[in-house]
Amino acid sequence: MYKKLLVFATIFILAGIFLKLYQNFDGSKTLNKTASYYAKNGASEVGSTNIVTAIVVTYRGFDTLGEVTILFVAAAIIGFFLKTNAKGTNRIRNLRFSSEIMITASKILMPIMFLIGAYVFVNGHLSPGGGFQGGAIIASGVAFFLLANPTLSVNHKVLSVLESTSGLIFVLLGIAGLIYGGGFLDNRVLPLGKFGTLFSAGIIPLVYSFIGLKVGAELSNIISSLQQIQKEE
Amino acid sequence: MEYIGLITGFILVILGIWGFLTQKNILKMIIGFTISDTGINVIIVSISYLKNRTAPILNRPDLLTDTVNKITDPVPQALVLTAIVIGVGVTALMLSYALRLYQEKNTLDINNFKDLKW
Amino acid sequence: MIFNLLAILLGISTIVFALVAIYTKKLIFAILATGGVSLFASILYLLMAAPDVALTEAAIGSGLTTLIFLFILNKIKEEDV
Amino acid sequence: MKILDITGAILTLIGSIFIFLGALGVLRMPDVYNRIQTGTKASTLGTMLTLTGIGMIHPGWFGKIAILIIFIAITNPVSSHVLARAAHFINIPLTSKTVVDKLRESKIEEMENALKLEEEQKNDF
Repeated sequence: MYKKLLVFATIFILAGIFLKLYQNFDGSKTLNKTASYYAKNGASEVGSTNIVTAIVVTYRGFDTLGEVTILFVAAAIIGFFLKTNAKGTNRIRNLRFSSEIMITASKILMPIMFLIGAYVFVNGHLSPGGGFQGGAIIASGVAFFLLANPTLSVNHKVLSVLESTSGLIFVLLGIAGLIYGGGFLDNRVLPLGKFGTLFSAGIIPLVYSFIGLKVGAELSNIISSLQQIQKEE
Repeated sequence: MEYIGLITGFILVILGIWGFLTQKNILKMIIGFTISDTGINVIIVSISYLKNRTAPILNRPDLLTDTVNKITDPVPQALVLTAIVIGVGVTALMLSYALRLYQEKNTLDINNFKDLKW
Repeated sequence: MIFNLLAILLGISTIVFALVAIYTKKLIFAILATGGVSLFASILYLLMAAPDVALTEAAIGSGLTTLIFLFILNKIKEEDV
Repeated sequence: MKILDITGAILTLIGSIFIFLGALGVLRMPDVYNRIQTGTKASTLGTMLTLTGIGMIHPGWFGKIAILIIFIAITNPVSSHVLARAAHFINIPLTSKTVVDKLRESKIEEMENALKLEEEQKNDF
């Protein structure tokens, strides 16, 4: 009873705060100073068609580095917590065989899904999408293949090598920006190129591809740790 | 449009917090957390919306001149992009803790975990 | 006008799915309803001129999160809860 | 140009009629398996026709629409097949008008074969 009263009080205070916020909100009419700077100079300084990509990779590149690190730490802790007992005390569960149609379709569809993921993160500076979305699509391709073939498992060595190599190249590209450009992750290391084509915007396509590979490897790592525990009784 | 997004986001946040304060099952509490996460993202995106403007992608030549008055605010969208990706990592982490707790005590009821209570 | 109507419909269905997710007894319905909340929210993002966020929410929030929840649910027996 | 527009509109209309019939079938059919079957067959053809019609109205999008049609042709039948198979394995009942159930027969046959094999191995010892 006492606990329920406390919960009600919390919800009411929160609702009151939200009501006050809603009454004072009257829809902003113009961009603020930072956003108008990005809108005015994004095309000429960075050369990227998609302004959100310009902010994520170049103007706020340091945030992205921290975010990828958080994802890496989460994947490492999950792998540590769900570690399977390798001593053989756990029996292997008797899994149901998947049907022939499902296996064939997964063999056809997985390369296409990888291709779509690569398309999404290579074209991140031209269209909506980028490294995080492409990495998620690659990880769902891996998950689909593991669902269709429950007896297989992913090689963790390959994933960790891929993940750490792309992370290292990401940091090295940032340091190259520090030396040849104006600061960490400055994209004017390579020439800006013609606006609106694939090979433009300096190093943004390169950086986004490596972010995509890193995120895809981390999410596949999480999924394969979760799939590993399905097998034991 | 921005008012609709704002109201939806506020109600989602309140429902999520109500869910993880009242439910007894740990998985249901994690579901409540996920819902309030979505609600906060909806609020931030609806604040970035400006009337009669297009998305911040300059793929037409007429958008290159006087860009400031033609696109919506790109900064909150970049923030939300980051928040969603971190959200899935946090959710997976909480779920793996929940599975560990279940393997330890064979239950998911929050009332059975009193080890730190005094 | 038509977009405002569509946005109102999407908002109402998002809230209904959230209510189902919190109050249903079976865990599998709650998990699927959470995926539905993310899916409707992603269309709402698309209407509010944020295609980047919409793509991320549809790929990650609606796809991968539901998959991870289902992986965990497979290891938990329903009657123990 | 005009003819292409009209053809696209007619194709879109036929596609939406097929999708409506699929939805009606989901309401009318007696059990899970029949519902899955109507929902898949009608909506696959309906979606393909609608997409082709949109591609005729906007000829610039035709490449993307071709990729979408290939994806629907692969994924839609496979997913419904897996759904129906999973429903059969957790013993969801069939309707009383069912005449033949090949999957159950093959399952029973498999179990009998396994039993026979065990008996023979016992006799060997």
